[in-house]
Amino acid sequence: MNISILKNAILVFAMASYCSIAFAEGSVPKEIAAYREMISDGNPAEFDEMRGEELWKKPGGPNKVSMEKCDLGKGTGVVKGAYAELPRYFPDTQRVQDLESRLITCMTTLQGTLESDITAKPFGGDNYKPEIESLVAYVVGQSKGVKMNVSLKHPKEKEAYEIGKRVFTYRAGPYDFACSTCHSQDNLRIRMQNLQNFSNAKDAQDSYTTWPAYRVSQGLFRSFQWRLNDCLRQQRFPEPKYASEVTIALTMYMAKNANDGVYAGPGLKR
Amino acid sequence: MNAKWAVEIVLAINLAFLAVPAEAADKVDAELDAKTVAIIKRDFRDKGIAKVERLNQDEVQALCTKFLDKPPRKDRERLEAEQAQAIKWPADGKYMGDWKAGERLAQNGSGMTWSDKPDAPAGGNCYNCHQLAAKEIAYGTLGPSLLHFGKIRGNTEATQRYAYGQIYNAKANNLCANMPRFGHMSILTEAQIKDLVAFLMDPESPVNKD
Amino acid sequence: MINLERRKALKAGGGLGLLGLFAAIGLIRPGMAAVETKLFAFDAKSMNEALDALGVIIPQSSEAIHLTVPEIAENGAVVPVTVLSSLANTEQIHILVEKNPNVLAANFTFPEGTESFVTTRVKMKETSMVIALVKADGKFYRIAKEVKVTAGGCGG
Amino acid sequence: MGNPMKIRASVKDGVTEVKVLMQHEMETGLRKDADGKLVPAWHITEVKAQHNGKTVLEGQFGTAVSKNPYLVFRFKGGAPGEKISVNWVDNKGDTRSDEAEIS
Repeated sequence: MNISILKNAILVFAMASYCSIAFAEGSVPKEIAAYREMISDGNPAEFDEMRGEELWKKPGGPNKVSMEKCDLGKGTGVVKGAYAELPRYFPDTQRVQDLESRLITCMTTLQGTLESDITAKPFGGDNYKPEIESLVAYVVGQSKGVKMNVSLKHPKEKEAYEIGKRVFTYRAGPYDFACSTCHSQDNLRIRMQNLQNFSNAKDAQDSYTTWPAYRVSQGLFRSFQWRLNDCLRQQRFPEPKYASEVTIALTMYMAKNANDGVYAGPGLKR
Repeated sequence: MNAKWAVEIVLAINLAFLAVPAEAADKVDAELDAKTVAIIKRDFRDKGIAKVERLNQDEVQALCTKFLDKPPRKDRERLEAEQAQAIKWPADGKYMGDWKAGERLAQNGSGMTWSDKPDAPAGGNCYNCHQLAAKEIAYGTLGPSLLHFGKIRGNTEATQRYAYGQIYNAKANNLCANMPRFGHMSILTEAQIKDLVAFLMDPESPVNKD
Repeated sequence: MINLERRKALKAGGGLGLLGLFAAIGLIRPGMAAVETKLFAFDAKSMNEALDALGVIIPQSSEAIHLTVPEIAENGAVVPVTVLSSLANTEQIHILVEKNPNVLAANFTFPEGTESFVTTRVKMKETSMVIALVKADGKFYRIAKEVKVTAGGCGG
Repeated sequence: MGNPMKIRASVKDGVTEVKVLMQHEMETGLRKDADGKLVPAWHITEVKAQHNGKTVLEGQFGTAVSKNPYLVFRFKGGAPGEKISVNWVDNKGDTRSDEAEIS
């Protein structure tokens, strides 16, 4: 078939309803919000929650023990609402732990899994779903609708918060970036994406209560540890060690600032 | 890591201890500052081209961190002057390159992360923070809009030089600015910066056309 | 409009569309199942090929088809598409993305009793027209809307 | 056998709305993996939904349907407690069927 006829036919086909849309200054955030609303139903993170629940309940690890005896801070085996109070101080480990570091504690002490086996590849990828990420999906899903209530009563909780606040403003690397470079003012964007101001309660709540999340651009469920890891990558920092104190402190700072927000994860993100 | 940067490194930990605690609260703060730095140094690891040395702050980063981007005037002016001194201006006296190459650079948000290859040239990341050409709607607002940059300011040599300097090291004019020091930190080459200047200034560039 | 006429003439004048061509060289046996026809449509690399494979000459533009797509998609990997046809006897809805490597994204057949409405999500390589092509009473109708696919920064 | 679907169906004013979320990679065959090798196409080709043994929707997917496909459709009739079943087939011949009760 003649190429020019082909081209012309396509043109005719598209012409009738084609119009170039000029975007007024204020309409872009509105359009993005409309897009997000349109994709908000049908979150594939539900599959990760399902898988996580199975993993939580079935015997696993070298000890062939389930995770049901794991204490996430609200007593042995209590999952409901646990995420809304994390990070917190745990007397048995004598340190402040976020969800992932606490899951590591349970997976190692109860199930006998080696910590290095968990932390070697903690983030999902092509045809690879680490158990800890699915467990995260299950646990956070059990706090849906619960108000964030992170405590700073224990001195170590207070200290973690203070350290997190300092890490947040630590400028370094070839770009001189700190977390606060992008996340300490209202109503800013990077490209099209809104940047949350973590010193503003509303922003901190909106953001923290919708992570972890299924990321449509990657087609994967992502944990909060992943979120921090990828932020720091784009900050041009070296890699934070998985579930390390620096990541727990940052999480504590953000979680506390989100207090009173209603937890709504797992979220669905661009 | 580039050599110039290595020379300039001042450990933040030094600064944390420099402050003489006058009261108990200050002492607690200083201890927390020191502990924070120790944790940062311990809890990161090298990955790809992003080495842990990147966490060692230079004097500018340390001062801006310590004063949450509002440093005392005296320190600020001294360091701004030092940063201005260190700008390496093009030897041929020309500030403009190819605006088309500049446009591609402005769109390109890669460079310097641990997932970037060591020999791949970095992008300019401009649209992450600035509005530039009117046709590109996916632009950030962290930095000022640069729409019609050349049209508004006039395409004079002085403006070209100003734009070159700003991209090379914006901290020479505003010590704790958000903008990375693209030349100073060897993120972009001289030729790349010239392409970006052309993208901003050239009357044919979409920044000024539409 | 000349082009439109030429396309018609091409069809009417015995010019071979893609399917006709395949049939002529023996790739399609007479009486082969409709499924085979559709497989060709899914392989189509251009709008014209897709239309040929679907046996469409020129679909009429119709306001009776409601196509809901975002004006801006924050990510091309997931673009929500809803099509609602108020045309009587709607049999099929096809969703096409003009600038995708494979133009036809999905099609749906509606038996009696099922509303001519569907929502799904498609991938888009770049800013492009999204087209809903509806077959009603044996004839084809269409509507198209543009979706801008934008470059992302960090965050989320 | 493929991974389970999530199916939700509810009836209101004589119309049943069905929402289906499938688990599938939906590889286009155009994507390259980390080593630069093409990942072969792998996608659902056909979907069929039935109510009381009667087909209520038939669909065919190309490679451009998003990963973990999502589908919403509506049909007349249906009553609480009745079953909706959904079945898909992919280009490798894999298949999956699940059902849900109308609420």
